[in-house]
Amino acid sequence: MAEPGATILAADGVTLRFGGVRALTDVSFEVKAGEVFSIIGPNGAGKTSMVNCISGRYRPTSGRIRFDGADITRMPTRRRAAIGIGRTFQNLALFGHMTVLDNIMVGRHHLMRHGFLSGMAYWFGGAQREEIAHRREVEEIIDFLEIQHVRKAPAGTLSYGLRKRVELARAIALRPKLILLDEPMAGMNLEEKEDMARYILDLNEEWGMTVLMIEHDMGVVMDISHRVMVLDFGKKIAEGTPEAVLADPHVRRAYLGEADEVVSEPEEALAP
Amino acid sequence: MEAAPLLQVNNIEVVYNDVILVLRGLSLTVPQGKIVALLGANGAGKSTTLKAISGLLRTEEGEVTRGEIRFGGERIDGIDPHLIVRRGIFQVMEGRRIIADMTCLENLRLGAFTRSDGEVKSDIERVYGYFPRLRERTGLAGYLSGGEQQMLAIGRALMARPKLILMDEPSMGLSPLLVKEVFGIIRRLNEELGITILLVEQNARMALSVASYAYVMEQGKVVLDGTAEALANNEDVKEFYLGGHGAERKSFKNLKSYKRRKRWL
Amino acid sequence: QQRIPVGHLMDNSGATSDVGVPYGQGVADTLAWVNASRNGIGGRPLNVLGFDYGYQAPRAVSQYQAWNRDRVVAIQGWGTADTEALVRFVTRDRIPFVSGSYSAALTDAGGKSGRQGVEPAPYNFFYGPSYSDGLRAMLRWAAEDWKTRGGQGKPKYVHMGGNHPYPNSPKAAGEALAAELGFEVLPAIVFALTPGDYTAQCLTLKSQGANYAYLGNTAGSNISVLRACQTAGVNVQFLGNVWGMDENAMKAAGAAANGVVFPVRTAVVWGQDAPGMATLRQISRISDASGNAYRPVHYMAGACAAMLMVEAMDTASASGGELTGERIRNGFYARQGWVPKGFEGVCNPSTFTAEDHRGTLRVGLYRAVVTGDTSQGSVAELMQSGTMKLQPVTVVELPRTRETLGW
Amino acid sequence: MDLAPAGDYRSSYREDMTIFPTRNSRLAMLLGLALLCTAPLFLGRYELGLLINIGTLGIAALGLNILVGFTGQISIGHAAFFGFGAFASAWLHERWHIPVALCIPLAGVMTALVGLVFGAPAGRLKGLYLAIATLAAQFILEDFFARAQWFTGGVAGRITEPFSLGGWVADREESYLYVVIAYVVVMYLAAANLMRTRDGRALIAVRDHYLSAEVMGINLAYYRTLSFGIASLYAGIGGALYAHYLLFVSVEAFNILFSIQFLGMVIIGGLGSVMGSLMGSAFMVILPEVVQAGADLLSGSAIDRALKLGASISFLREMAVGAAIILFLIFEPDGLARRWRLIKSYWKLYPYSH
Amino acid sequence: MDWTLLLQLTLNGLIVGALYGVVAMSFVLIYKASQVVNFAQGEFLLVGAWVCWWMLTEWQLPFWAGFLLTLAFMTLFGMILQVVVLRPLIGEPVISVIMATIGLGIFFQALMKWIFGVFAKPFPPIFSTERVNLLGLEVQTVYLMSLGISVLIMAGFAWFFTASKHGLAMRATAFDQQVAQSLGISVPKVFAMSWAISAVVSAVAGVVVGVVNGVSSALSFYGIKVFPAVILGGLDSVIGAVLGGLIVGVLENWAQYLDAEWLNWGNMVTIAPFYALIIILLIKPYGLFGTKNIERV
Ligand SMILES: Nc1ncnc2c1ncn2[C@@H]1O[C@H](COP(=O)(O)OP(=O)(O)OP(=O)(O)O)[C@@H](O)[C@H]1O
Ligand SMILES: Nc1ncnc2c1ncn2[C@@H]1O[C@H](COP(=O)(O)OP(=O)(O)OP(=O)(O)O)[C@@H](O)[C@H]1O
Ligand SMILES: [Mg+2]
Ligand SMILES: [Mg+2]
Repeated sequence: MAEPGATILAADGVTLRFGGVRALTDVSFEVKAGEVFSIIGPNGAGKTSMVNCISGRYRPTSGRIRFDGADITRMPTRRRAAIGIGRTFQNLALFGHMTVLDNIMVGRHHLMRHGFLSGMAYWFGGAQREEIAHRREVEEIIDFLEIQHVRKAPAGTLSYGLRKRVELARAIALRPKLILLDEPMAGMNLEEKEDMARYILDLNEEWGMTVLMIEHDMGVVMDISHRVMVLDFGKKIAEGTPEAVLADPHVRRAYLGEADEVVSEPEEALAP
Repeated sequence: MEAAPLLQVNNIEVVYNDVILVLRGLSLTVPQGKIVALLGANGAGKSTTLKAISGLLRTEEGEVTRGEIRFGGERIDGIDPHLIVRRGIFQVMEGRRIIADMTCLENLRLGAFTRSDGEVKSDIERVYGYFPRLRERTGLAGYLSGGEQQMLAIGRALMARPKLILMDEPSMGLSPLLVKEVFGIIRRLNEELGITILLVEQNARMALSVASYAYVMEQGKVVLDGTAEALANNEDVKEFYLGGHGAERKSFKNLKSYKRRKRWL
Repeated sequence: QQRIPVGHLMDNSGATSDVGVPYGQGVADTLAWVNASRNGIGGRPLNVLGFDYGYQAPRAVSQYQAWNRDRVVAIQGWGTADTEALVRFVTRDRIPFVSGSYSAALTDAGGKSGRQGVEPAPYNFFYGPSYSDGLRAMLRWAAEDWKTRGGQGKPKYVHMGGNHPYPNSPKAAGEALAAELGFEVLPAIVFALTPGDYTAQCLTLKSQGANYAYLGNTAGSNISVLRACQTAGVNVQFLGNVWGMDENAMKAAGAAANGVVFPVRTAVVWGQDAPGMATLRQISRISDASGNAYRPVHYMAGACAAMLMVEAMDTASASGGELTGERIRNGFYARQGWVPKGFEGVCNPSTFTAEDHRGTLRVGLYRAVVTGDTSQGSVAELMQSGTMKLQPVTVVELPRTRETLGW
Repeated sequence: MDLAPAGDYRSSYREDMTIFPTRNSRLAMLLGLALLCTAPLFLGRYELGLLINIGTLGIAALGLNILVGFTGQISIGHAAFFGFGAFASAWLHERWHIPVALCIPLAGVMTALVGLVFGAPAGRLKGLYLAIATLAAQFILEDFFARAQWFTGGVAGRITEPFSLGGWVADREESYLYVVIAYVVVMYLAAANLMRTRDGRALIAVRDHYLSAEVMGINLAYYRTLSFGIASLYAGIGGALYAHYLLFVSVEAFNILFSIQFLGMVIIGGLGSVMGSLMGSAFMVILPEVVQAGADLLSGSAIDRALKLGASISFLREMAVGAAIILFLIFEPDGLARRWRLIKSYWKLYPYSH
Repeated sequence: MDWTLLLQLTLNGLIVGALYGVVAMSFVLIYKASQVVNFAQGEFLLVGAWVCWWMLTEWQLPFWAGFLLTLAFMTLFGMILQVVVLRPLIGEPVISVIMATIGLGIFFQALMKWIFGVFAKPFPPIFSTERVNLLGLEVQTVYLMSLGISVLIMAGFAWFFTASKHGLAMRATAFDQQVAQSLGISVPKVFAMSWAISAVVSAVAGVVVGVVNGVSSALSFYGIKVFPAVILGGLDSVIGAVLGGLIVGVLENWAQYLDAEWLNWGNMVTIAPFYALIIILLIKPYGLFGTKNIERV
């Protein structure tokens, strides 16, 4: 594990093109170990694309991505779980027909060793012992995220907020060093956002995970992130502490609109 | 009110899969030419209410088991959704459900499916007027960003020339700028075209800023209603939906482990 | 009185059901008639256990095992693949098996031919010339025909049929004799056992310039070939397998069937007269009370095949004692030039010996003649009016040599 | 819904993860097995034969269910793999004189290898495209069977030898039944185990959401291919068992209709249900017999004469299969396994149910 | 090399391929509208051809009357199938729906054999000039007409999907039924319509083939041939279906040529399309013209 404060993730001139569309243009940034790093920006700015590049869903057209000292630009997606990158999705991507428990157990996949042959001979090859050991870990995560009551429910039947939480649990189960959260609070009410914010902070502070988060709720972004990067039309337009970024006129124009509600009084917005 | 309201929902009950009771005696009224907001926690039944009105409930094994829904004085509960569209109610569904493997233009043309007049072309132009960037996106709609998709979904609704648009969380997942833009457009639609809108939102602040009247739902019932202004000044609404304001705004960073969860119920 | 269990394997639904249905009907009617007219064998009625196996050998094998459990004493069989698969079982279980397959490989009763892949088949019998012998007869006729027609150079011969034990059965024997008789043997053409579009095959046939083509399949798919070849303008003399042509097929193929030469196993066809026809008409009434049905050649052959088994059982039962498979088999050897009683002039004489199960080497060739539109009217009407005719061509007597046994 | 009794008194993870979650279900299973083992005492050969068929087909159907129900990859060529197992076992014995008892698992392995070869494109193909590729595999394999004289005996097929183990020859239903039961038990337990371990979960994850499965570190191509391998292993063993029961194998049996029947078994039993596979195959084996029995009952009656039931019994059987599939899909889309669970929970709550 | 044979086989391939194309199109129609892979497409040909045969021979109707009645019957037939069998399955997994169509296929295949027997039956002669000579190849006039009909149907389909409102509605329904309903589209109507059209178009092909080759259960094999065709073309592309059909038709005939000239294996003509299918899928997993699923996370 990288020292706190050392660079854990570094994007270097990442460019991503889809035919004519330039989703990302020459984006460079660094994330330090132990940080909560947020990416904000207008819709279609390329935030999800950036996360997809890091998690391996997309391959950058050019540029490089380094993680924990190694170049992962061309590393297959599935190997990134093992080196410590976990993520959640903007639109829920749970295994709908599996129970919550199994969903989270899938997160342990790369940490488990038993294959199908020894799995079929469950009692004899040690597969059972391994299952139980991992089950213990998973139950811890379940306790942490307070989803005990739905442990055996199929993930597809849960309410939106719970599903988001299960997705987070599954990502945590990977034991990632870096966790990528794509709009973890979209569609949540205030109360759920508060819960989610607490989990993210705990993950960061107590579990020591580095967090890279995309979020549109400026309140959340301001409050919990250490540093913020702003993308617009695939280009990085600002980076720095939340306060500094929000003060940037370019950001205010491109992303927040002229008047900034987060800072100013809400009454004016309520005027009919 | 003087004139009969455009939409009237009287004491409806909605049941999913014959067992899950979601709405328990919900009533609300949407007057002609106004924007009415419907607020509420996750799972309160806001989307369900909209689907009950538009008839889409049935595609999800849901059913209105009690009460009635009247549109322009006529009962519409129990009518097939495609017929309800023809009567002038159009729902913009949660999560920008555009047809991903069609172009923007085709999506817009589909919006006019129920129409057979010759003004489809000029209406498309009008939509482009509201959302200039849709004109530039000539590829498949599936590759649009979230905000663009939301614009397309609203544009598609306009194509049907509805009397009432039901909007389900139009701001979900949009950047602050776009949220403003979308709400600006909602207001313009209402002012310029006189379209009545029933708006479901998590972003209470924005919703109350455009609506003239609002309802707050909890667990399938209306627990609070009033003019937008009145609600915006209600202490409970402030605490639970607006998150306090100004200096009192709680920071997400310093959340107390104990929170007041009790509501009106 | 306990009934005698007898198995009857039919194809009423599979690839060969076009001819399987009339043949199976003939067998079934005859056995029913034996029960009805003389109360079965030695006073014990037959319990005929019919099974439609859809021309799938594995299903036949599985059904055979069921019958074996039911202790059947004899079986009326059908296809080549299944009969060849069952040979070992019936030999082991000593159950006489009267097959609808005339594969020459099944005639080597003593297993003395020493041919590769030919197993002794002491319990297998069939009525009529083997496929190979039928083809040999047609080739001999074709060689003559080529001369009388004044053909120039070597006539070209081609074998056509599905890749299946049944069409394959006489392939090597036919090609060998054709070469011997001075034919040029062309590469075989494959077409499936089911009806279909065989234009491509016909175009190939045409470009090969074949003069004589053997159709190894059953009527249904042969019709498709005949029609496609007519359309493609192929000019070739078709030689049909014994199952390859009949009255139904002539109606279905129309003018395309005109001129096909094929072996017929009975001495007469329906509508002609012979002493035995009265019996056959009685049998026909079992499944057709009106007595108006036209019975194609396969029905009549089925009756003859069934009667061989019945008379062999008669013999076994007449000598007293239990009706075992072994004794029934011996019943097949009891007669020379064997024509079942009451079927004179219909069934051709057969002779079986413990070494040689080629019942006959006498092959009667007929020509299908179609002179008009066959789409209107029933087969009976068409035969009556002469729009369709079965015209005797010649009778070929093949020598009973050891070399051709089992081949 | 759940098999567990109302109160949850399991106290360790180990107990929470058993295949048979209640003592009663375990007892019932053992009792059922004991009953099967004594079946030759009270059932005739015909019925035993049906049981054997249910067992052999049930093993193969389970393989297909792992492929379709768990991994979500539709295969319309399962019968070809079943056939490959049958031929492989016959060939191993005839060509290499390996004892039949050994040939059966070896044939399973050989089929698994072939399955891996055909499954390799599965890493790239999705959904219907894959389904149709398996349809092609069905035809190509059938063609291979008809052509590969050395391996299959060509179109004429091959005679196989009965199962024997140290002098004990299982050439009758009474004895062969035990061979089949042993295989069914082992293969079903193995599948149930597989599904509660790492690779089993990975298979389902690939089905439910392959993009996020990949992010979880799951190798999509590997698991897509692996599920073909496992399915073929089951098919191969089922086929080999079939070959040594029927004592004859021929290409004709392994046609597309048979493949479809396997799919029918899986659907009727319940997609993604281990025990359902066995129920589905039982249904598919027994249904035609019932139709036949029905036609036999009617034989000679006026209905029989009017509809020519006797001569068209094959068509009726086929129609029954088609209709059964459709009716099941409409009225019992989750399969027999679910119906069975409902019945069980009904009795568990008796007399308080409903 | 035997050039005339090759040429004739190619021509024959195009003629047959056009028919495959028509059947493939009607298959794609259902797929596009309802995402249902119809394994009973071949049985549509079968039922259509038998019904027409019945009207012409048993009722002794003139051809055009029998033909029109057949089309009317098939419209009903398609709609009823959709309403009775497929509508209850809306929302079930793909495999269930596939199985339902397979079940339908088995059922009707057997039913037709039961009613009409296993023998191929000829149509009464319909046209006076039954053949013309084309490049030395005798071609049935019905085949040429079918070629014409095919082209017409193809053009109709192309227009329907890209320009007409109902075509768009069909595509929308295929993508998301709930959304389609929210747009005012009657999903049940769209489905019934697609099945009806598909049944009718297939029946036309069935009658054409029946007139040429006679009616028999072999017609249902067109339903299987459709798969290589649509895979070559891409499951959801109308143009792809047409091209796929033509390619399969020609390919078969070339395979026959290869076989006759050199290989002498015998059945390349039936198996070749499936080899082609596998090879194409290995190179292009979505066929030649199929649209790739949009996968955004
Ligand atoms: N697979 C793809 N193919 C083509 N274009 C794509 C693809 N994925 C993304 N894009 C394009 O790339 C741009 C950036 O998309 P991206 O999803 O990264 O935006 P985003 O910043 O996450 O927006 P949002 O906040 O709405 O989620 C968009 O214009 C989008 O249309
Ligand atoms: N198709 C369905 N079947 C069963 N239950 C459903 C269905 N759709 C919604 N529900 C349940 O109905 C309740 C209300 O759901 P609804 O979607 O109307 O809430 P909402 O107020 O729109 O919430 P959100 O803010 O999350 O969109 C929830 O508890 C949900 O679980
Ligand atoms: Mg995004
Ligand atoms: Mg909602």
